[in-house]
Amino acid sequence: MPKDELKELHLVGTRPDRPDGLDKVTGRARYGADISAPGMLWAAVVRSPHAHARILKIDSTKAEALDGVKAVVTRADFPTGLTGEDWNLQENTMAGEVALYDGHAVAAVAATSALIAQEAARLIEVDYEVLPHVTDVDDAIKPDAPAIRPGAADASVPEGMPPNVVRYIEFGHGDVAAGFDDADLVMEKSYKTEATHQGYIEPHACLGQLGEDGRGEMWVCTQGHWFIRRMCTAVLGIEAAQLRVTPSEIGGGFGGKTTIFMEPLSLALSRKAGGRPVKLVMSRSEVLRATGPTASASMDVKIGMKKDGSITAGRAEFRMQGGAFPDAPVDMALYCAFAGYKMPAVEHIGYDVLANRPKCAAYRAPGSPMGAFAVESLVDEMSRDLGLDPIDVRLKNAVVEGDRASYGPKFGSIGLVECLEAAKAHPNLQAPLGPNQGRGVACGYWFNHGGETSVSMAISEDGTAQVSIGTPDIGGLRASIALMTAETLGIPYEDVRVNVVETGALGVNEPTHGSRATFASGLGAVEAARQAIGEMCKRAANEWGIDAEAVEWVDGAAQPAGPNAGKFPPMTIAEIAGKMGSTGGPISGHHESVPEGVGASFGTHVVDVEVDPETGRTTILRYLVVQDAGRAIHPSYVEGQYQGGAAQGIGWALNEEYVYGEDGRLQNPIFLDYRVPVASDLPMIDTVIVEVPNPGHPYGVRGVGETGITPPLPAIANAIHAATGARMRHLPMTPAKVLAALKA
Amino acid sequence: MSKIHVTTTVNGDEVEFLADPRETLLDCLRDKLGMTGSKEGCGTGDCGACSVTLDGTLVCSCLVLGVEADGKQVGTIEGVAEGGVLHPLQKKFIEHAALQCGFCTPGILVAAKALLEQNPNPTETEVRYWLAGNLCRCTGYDKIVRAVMDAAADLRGEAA
Amino acid sequence: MRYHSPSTFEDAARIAAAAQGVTRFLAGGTDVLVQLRSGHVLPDDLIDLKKIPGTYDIAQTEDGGWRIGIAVPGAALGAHAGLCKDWPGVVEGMELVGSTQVQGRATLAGNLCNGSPAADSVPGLVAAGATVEITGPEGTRSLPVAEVPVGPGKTALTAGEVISAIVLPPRGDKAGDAYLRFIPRTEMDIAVVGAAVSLRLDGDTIAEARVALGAVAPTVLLVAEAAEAIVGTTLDDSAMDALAAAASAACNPIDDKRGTAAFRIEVAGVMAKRAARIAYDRAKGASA
Amino acid sequence: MVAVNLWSSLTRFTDGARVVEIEATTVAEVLNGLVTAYPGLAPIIEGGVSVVIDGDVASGRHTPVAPENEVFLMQRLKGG
Repeated sequence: MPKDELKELHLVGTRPDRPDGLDKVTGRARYGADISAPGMLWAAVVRSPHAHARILKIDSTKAEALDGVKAVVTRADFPTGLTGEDWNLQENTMAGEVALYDGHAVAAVAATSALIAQEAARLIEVDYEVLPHVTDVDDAIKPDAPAIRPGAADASVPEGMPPNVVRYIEFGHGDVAAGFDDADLVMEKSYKTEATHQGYIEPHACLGQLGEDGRGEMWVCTQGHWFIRRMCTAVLGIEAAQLRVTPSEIGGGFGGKTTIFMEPLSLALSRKAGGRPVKLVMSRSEVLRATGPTASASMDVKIGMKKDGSITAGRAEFRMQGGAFPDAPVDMALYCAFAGYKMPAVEHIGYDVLANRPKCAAYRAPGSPMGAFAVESLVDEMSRDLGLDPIDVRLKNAVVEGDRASYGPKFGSIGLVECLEAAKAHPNLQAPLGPNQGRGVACGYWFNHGGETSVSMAISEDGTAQVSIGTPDIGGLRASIALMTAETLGIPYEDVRVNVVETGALGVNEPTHGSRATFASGLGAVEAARQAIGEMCKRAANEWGIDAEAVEWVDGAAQPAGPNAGKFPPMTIAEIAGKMGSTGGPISGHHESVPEGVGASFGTHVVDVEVDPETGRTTILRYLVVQDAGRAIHPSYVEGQYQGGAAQGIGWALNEEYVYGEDGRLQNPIFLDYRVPVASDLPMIDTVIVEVPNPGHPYGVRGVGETGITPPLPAIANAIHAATGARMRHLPMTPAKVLAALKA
Repeated sequence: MSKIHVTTTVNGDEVEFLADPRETLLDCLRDKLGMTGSKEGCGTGDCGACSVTLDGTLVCSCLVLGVEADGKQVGTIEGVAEGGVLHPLQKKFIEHAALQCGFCTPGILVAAKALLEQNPNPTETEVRYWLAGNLCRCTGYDKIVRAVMDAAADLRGEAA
Repeated sequence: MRYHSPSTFEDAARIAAAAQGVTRFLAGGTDVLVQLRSGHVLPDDLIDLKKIPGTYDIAQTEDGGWRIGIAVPGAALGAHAGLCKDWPGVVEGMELVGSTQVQGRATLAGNLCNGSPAADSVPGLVAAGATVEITGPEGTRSLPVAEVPVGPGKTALTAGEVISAIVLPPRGDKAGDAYLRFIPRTEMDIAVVGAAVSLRLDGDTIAEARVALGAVAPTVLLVAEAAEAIVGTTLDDSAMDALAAAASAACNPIDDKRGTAAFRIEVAGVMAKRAARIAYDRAKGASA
Repeated sequence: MVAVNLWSSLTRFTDGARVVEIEATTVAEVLNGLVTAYPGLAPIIEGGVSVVIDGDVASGRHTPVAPENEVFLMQRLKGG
């Protein structure tokens, strides 16, 4: 939208209290495990202790004999004949013939108390035939690796590839060989990243009820309850509309709560227990062992650069394992890897590889951090070799509107250059650095996503408004939706109540993922409000006896316009709403769409670190996030996304990783050993919100949720190099790895 | 398995429940008393979401047995606001957008309140180390630390 | 599971000695409850020691040392001015265990009895020459802390025996101690390497020293060679190098999820040097 | 005719062509036309793809396309 119109905004861009704040600071907000139902049972899950094992026999006799046990389910209680992703989901929910990873569910039990359910789970005896396993991506892609699921490869995989390659992709443009020939410096390096977990503090929890008539209810913490409904009903073979899913407040998701893991088990147990509701809450170790971490990656990158820093060609070959199912985000990683650069010639090759690990799920800009780690590290290395400033090299090659993206299409409006310029101008870049200290820079990218969206808005009798959205609020969404709705209607922020409603109350919505909720549900709320405004103008016109076209909406009131201007006093929303029953009935607005014009988001991070030369430990001294938000609806929560994304990226860079033993078991399934950053690990995280409005949204919004996790990985590696001269190419950059590199 | 009768005081109110000795104080608060404000994020004392005070000492309620609460004073998030009036920490958390998903928030508020009661003027470093056992995965801690410092200033009667 | 809350250590020992199945004592509970909830250890009898009078007390002994009750949590140690003045290294070791919340519960006795080679409070106690008082079916006995752990998860306590107090010797003049550990984060980790140094000066020269290392062998190590490296010196650079070399040489660590053996060996020397410097400064009067 | 840019590993199914001409006025016609012309693409397209028109991911099968549009076939985009 035009800049002068943005200046007229009263509410968008302000920082009011979030509407759910009071419930959340008083402990009243109800999350996944916080609800109970009359007659409720508690469930526990039996999980495979083996990375790969054939299930020979499951004997639940002893468990079923225990007082208080009401139902035991195994795969035999699920329908057969599923195919494609539905089959993958079912197989991951509960193992069939073979347990595919440490933690894979093999049976579940419901009982009258949690303690009885846990005891019963220990009494279920499972006979396994242990099979050879593989967990590392480079081992898994070897031709002689244990074949995890023969025949799982899709049509993209040419004949003759190793047995665990299930997807293959190759794309690019230009003459790569000529590009390398044309370069003054060509460098090729290999990089590796380990799997990490979203690490949301709320474990998965649900309360499911399913009668023999096929009707059911579910209360669940999720990023997307229609996804839960579709997946649960597919896995269980029941009709979608018969399952009503209500989202609880959600204690973090970051992509990990966009799919199902154990939710169908509560429904299957309920059905078997005569329809009694069943509560199922994961422990932290179950979350780490058996939900959806991100992929681990092994990557080769080659770049050609001229002496002036201009990039002539690039090549990336990425191998990723996303567990025992095809879904590693290798395609996304490749799309994002060179996205910030004008690439005259580029070649991408990707392998999606199976390994005996849990089925990966999305994690904040899935794939992008790994790709950026490799490419942004190498660009930094080459810039330094050529004696060039790393920000200037990025500016020299930065894509702008109309440029062809490395992955093919042309970019619309984007703000990469603006981010780089803002970073360059920030005072953090002038901060002096001492011994063993260094500064690193990197950029990151995420596409953003539209997705199925359905929003309803209704005007109340007193002129206040309620908005029904279907995207769960994880980080302040209701505040943003209320701001946009109130702005559009011209009423106070406090007069709008936004409700995240259950599946029975709206059309299908995709989850809060892909940085889409503020963009898509916000767009829907604005369109719904505009629809209601049209209706209110019509009602006013009828009262005044003039044409509806001759009425305009100004500051929350209908007023005559054009030739009728000034003929009648404005009619406020409260006046119109108060008479709605006698002027045509309820006034509401609806919006259904799959919005286009999402507006991609670039960001630039600058980090200063200090490395202890005797222990290899890295301390973050200063951190700056600059990112294009298009338009910040509630700037505090935009900053919050930036800071949270950076913190997760810092954890990924330094200490977080899935550690598997020789036995294929996860060695660190608790927060003591899966090391997410704690408060004392981090400094304040400085933010700059760049605003290059997105023409695809009525208020210029770009999603901001995901991009922020991407740059920290390479930025910190680059800073460690600047501080020590050691180039770290394998994440996480633990003290042991850094110290070894310093001694090398 | 015989259960044990426990009488304890939660946020000033005397309450009673029957506890299996294997059940934690967190289990008892949530499932027997319906006080679900305290959260379980890990069950191993590593995340702090279940923070409560026990006779005035900050503890993880997942690392206390329900039967150990007999005769003691328990303070939970539900008791931080008194008579419907928010504690300055609660107000500042909303004002500073110091929460996103809000799941860690009850534990952080209980922990921060315990800090300010013994140290009314903490430095940023002191706040960060005191709260190191309260994991937050959404915020990167920046706004949390600011909110705690600002609430401390408020409680000291200083302008922020 | 049967829950017992005896009112004397003798009763506690009697209950434990008579128990048939898995028995655990409950002091702070920060390890026992984790094991219980994860299903790793499912006790048949759980004996809560905190109702025994005196278990929360910190008392000066007649000879000027300290007797610490087995239920005293880390937070109470840190709040005790006299103890912090005498044995800051012991206190800081305990205060590194877990979070503020865990500090409200976790105890020296529990940290010791858990038997982890990485227990943060143990090297400080060993360097200090602390002893434990043990009550068992046969009466009470005393044992140096250094002799309590006999392997990962294993202690020298026999069936029915329970630690009934921790005893620190008198500190005396011109002495100081310190404990440092290495962890990848700043808090909330298990030590990858821990080093405690306790020393006494004669003028500027170190007259006595004890150096203990954690997480670098199956049990805590008291490294005589490391102490010898600094005794008779003013902690000059060559003494520091000799200390580091002796500390590293004493290590017998494993590779595990928390760190590699090579890293532990290297960093043990670094931590020992840094802890020695702090202990030395404290002995010269620097406040903790 | 609409020129559809494919990712290069799909050239196995298109006799080596990276850009293929399809008679189409909508996304659905693009996808159906691709399968008709190159049956080997059927499982790939059924598995889920994104059609990007002038830099924007098309919202659905009925989104119009014209010869002047730049059309790219990409793997299905999603997010966390």
